[in-house]
Amino acid sequence: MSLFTACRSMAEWTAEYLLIPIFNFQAGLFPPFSNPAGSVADWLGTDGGLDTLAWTYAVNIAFMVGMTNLILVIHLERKIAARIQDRRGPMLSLRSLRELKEDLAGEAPTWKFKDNYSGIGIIQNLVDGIKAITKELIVPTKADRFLFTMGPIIFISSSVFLLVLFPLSDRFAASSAPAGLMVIMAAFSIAPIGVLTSGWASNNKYSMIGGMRSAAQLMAYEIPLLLSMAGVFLLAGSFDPVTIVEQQQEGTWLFGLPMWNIIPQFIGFIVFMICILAEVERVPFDLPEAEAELVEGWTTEYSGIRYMLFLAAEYIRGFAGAAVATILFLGGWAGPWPVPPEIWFLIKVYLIIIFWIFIRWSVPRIRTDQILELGWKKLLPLSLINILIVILMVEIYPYFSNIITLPEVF
Amino acid sequence: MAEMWISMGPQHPMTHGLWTLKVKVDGETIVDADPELGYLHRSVEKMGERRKYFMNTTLTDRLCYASSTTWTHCYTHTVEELMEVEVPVRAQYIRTIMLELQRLASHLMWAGAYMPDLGHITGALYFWRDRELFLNLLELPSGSRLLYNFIRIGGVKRDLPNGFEEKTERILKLFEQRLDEYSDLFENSKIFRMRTDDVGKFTAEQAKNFGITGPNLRGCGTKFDLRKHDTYEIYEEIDWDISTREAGPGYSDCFSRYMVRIDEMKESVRIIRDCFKKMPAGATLASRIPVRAHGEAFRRTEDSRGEAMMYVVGDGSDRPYRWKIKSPMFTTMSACPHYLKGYKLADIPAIMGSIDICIGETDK
Amino acid sequence: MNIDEFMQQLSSSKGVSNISKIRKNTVKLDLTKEESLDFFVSIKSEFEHCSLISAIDNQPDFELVYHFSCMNQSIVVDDSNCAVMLEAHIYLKREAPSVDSIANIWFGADWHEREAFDLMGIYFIGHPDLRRVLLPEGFAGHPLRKDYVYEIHEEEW
Amino acid sequence: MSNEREPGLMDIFVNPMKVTLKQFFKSTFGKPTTVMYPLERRDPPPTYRGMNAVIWDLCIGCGICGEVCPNKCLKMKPEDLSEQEKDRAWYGSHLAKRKSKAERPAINFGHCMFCGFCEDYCPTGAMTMTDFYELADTNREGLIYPARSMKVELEDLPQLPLTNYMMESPVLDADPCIGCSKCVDNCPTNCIIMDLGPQNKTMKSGKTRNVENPYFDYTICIGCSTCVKVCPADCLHMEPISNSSSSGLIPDETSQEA
Repeated sequence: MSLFTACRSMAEWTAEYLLIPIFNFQAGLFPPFSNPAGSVADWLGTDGGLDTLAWTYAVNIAFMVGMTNLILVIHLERKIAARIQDRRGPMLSLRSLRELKEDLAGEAPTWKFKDNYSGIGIIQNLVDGIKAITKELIVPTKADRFLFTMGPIIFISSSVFLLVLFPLSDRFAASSAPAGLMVIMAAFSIAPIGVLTSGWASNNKYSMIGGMRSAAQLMAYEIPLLLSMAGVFLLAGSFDPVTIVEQQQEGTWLFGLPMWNIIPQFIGFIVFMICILAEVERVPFDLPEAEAELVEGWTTEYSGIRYMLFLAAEYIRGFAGAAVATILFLGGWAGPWPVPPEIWFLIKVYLIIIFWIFIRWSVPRIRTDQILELGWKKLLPLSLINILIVILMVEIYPYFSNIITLPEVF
Repeated sequence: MAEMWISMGPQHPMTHGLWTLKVKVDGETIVDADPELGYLHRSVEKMGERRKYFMNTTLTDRLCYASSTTWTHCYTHTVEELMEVEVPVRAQYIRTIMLELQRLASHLMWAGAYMPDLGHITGALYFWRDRELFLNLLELPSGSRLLYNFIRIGGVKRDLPNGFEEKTERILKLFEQRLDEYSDLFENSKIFRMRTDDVGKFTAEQAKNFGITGPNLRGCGTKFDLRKHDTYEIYEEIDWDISTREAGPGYSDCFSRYMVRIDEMKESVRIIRDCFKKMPAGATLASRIPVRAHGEAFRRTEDSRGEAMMYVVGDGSDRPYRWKIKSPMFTTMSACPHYLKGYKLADIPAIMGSIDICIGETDK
Repeated sequence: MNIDEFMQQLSSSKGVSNISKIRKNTVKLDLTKEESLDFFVSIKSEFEHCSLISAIDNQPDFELVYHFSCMNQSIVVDDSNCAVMLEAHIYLKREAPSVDSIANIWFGADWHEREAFDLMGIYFIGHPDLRRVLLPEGFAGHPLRKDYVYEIHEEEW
Repeated sequence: MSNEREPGLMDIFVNPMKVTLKQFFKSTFGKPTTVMYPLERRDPPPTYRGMNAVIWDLCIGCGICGEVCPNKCLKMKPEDLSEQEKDRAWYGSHLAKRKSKAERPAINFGHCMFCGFCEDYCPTGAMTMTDFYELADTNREGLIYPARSMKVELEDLPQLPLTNYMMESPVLDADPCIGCSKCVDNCPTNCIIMDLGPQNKTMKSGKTRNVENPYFDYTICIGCSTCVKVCPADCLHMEPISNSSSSGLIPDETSQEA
């Protein structure tokens, strides 16, 4: 039972027992509105109405999963970074907050925690979120108000959109488009437009340079990224994540281990990992917001929840990037039986994210000209070599030649 | 993008203090630069004219919060020359130990501040963690963690406490071990080398003309260190070498300046060990310390950032008539348009960080 | 060249008087304002580093003290590797104190001269960019002069 | 000297990651370096320069601490001493007896920079610095500590000799002295006595008489220069102690002459 069918049956149930009676009741109660309310009730009875309702549920569930993951990713980043740097990281827990409240309520407020104070500090993310929401949204006087507001909307909506596009398993997917990965990559490349927009609209030189760098980086890395994915598409003969994952289970190599794409297409994997790091703008490729020279890059002028959502969206993009890497090269949700496939998928995604976190806190940032040089002069040829290797493999091994077909889209 | 002026500072992550660097960029390439100072000007020289000679050590402590002992030493050294005070030998040894510990702390402070400039936050915390070790050491005799006020006119405030040598040796061992460990994280790291190699070059000839001194000059391969060439305290009795390194024939880049400082830290460890070996017993404060002085005195010492110079004129009262401070960073920063031109915008933090700016001493 | 030979050589220069050795490696001399630029050009080859320019308000007149250091060991003190310094004093009149700029000879003197102009009000003729360096533009007066009037703010408590 | 090498392929991120991974495991399964501040505190060394504490029984109210304070954040404030406090005062608290009000230091910690000069230059060792450093307050007035709030009492007082750390002592220019004995009244250590001077002096009224001149006991003079400040005739000035031993108590010949 896939996620969508579950949502569909849930939609049927809620429509029949909850929504249609409510709308009918409304239609009876307020005669002037009887027509619209009644027609909504009628529409919910149809197939199209139920599908729409089911989609709403599916998207919401995917969004919830994504957002929960987001908090986990941010927390992992904070804790691992802290441990790498010989710190403790956030330690705030609900209990310590309560004790603090008790302390503050007393006559003479003391900031001394109780001795048994401890916590893993995941609440720190919520606290930061609350803080960001309560802050003032500042728009610079000479900024382009419309574009200044549109920038975050483009960036954040395109990033959140990513969450519904990739499946957690073959049965847990909000959407199952035949060109799924193409849509994901398209959604990925919307965000730099938002970056450019907000960078330009901020009327700040740092923001503008940040936006420009983002655009240049997109240009340099989008092409090798897609070329490195092309090898996978050639092998699977499809853009559909489910097909790609299934294809990776077919072959075996040493000790009967599945022949995931990372084995035959190791060059492609390396190129993809570098490019996706640049795509989601993490260290060492976080040039658009290089804080040493550009203060905060294109987010310099943003405040409050807008800034927070920018940060959150970057983590969502990081999560989505890791998910794409898992689907393409690491066998997706495939894994030994006792663990459900969704968990396998998340384990792999989190391993990649932890790897990225380690890279982020181990290396400095690369310079603009070097990043462009790397993209155009090294990664582009490498990704072409990867395609060449795939084609040669297909020619040499009969196993591969059986399955190579052109994707359905063409 | 057309050419435009970007004003970096006074509040900017690159500045390490309060100053403004106006850069003219063509796209990402720097065409021109104009440094501006004065945001942290406290008029230390004028303040010093109102205070007695011995009180000014609190001002010199605050010239550079990263290396306060070296500045205080430079001042007391000059005033001792003015007042013709003989410093006891043991006090000289203690001073040398404190100076070298301070140099270590200052270089670690610089290294820690340099890493975020390159986007490497972990490096900052590693180096600052090690700096804490030396701050703990400096705290033991002086009683303060940052502004020690330990070196006094005529000697030092008090003798080293019991067990100081063992504690120092333990920390030095740990520090050497960690410094070896870091070599993979920093100087051998490919991306670190990409950011620092062939960036911010100047030749030794240029450096001397610009007035650049200290580790930045030694980064050009010039063997010039005031601890050897205009020796003071007991540096000539100690066994150590001047650490130099050059990126190419006679010029330096960010990486060679980084390596010179790393090597200098290792030399400082050597000096401290040798000092403990040779330290005699005795008094730590001169028996005769005048409060009034007449005449003029000029001394220069090797600060952690270059040549610190002080020129004190006394008119017979208990306050200096004129007190002139020369900060090595003052002239080094004045030349920054020369070694910034032609590099990328992202190189500004890498270059300005590598020369080890301290605005406190520059703005006085 | 030994430092004593150097001192002898100096004594033949124009505008130089009162040559003395104040430390084993420091030569002190007085210069006249008019001959200063020629003298500084002539010592550039030995003293490639302009260390410090300090201005002193001697009430009523001003005194400029130049410190140069020799880094290339062209002048030595006996057989040690001690670096030689030159200390040159120039005395200026109180009214419109001015002297030739040496910023074109030593770049390192650039900001020292700006600082002396800023805090002591000494004009350097021929300086490429004589602005205030530490104090803001439009600041009135030169605070390191002894006749500068300032308020002492003391908080009552 | 340093173990640098030309970076290779492994040095892009594998070798740096080895270092961070090692540290990660070290601080995950061990104890991180950071201190959880309100719970754990590092012990300051015994020499630590924290908030000041004044041993009132040793304090003689000489005001040297205010004199040497570079920030002038320390002022002598008149305090009423109780009988018990007067009894316990080891140095007899000369000022307290004469003026019925003794002066004790009060500190504005908003201006204090903890340089420790007040502790070092205190001639009796009454001024000490504790290892207490949590002085933050919500308003500026809260940082002004009155003299009594810094009072500490010790069970057994250290019997230290009076030490002249100022390296100067007063010298009389006998001629203008008018014999008013203000210096005697204000001397915190009682080191001045008035006696007949060496020469006669012509008064305004035309009479000539031998006025009393102050004589200093330099073994207990602390060089606070209070006498110089209160002298109405400007007949005293401070001169450095030329031949001082470590305690700095023996004045030179010329000083004794006065």
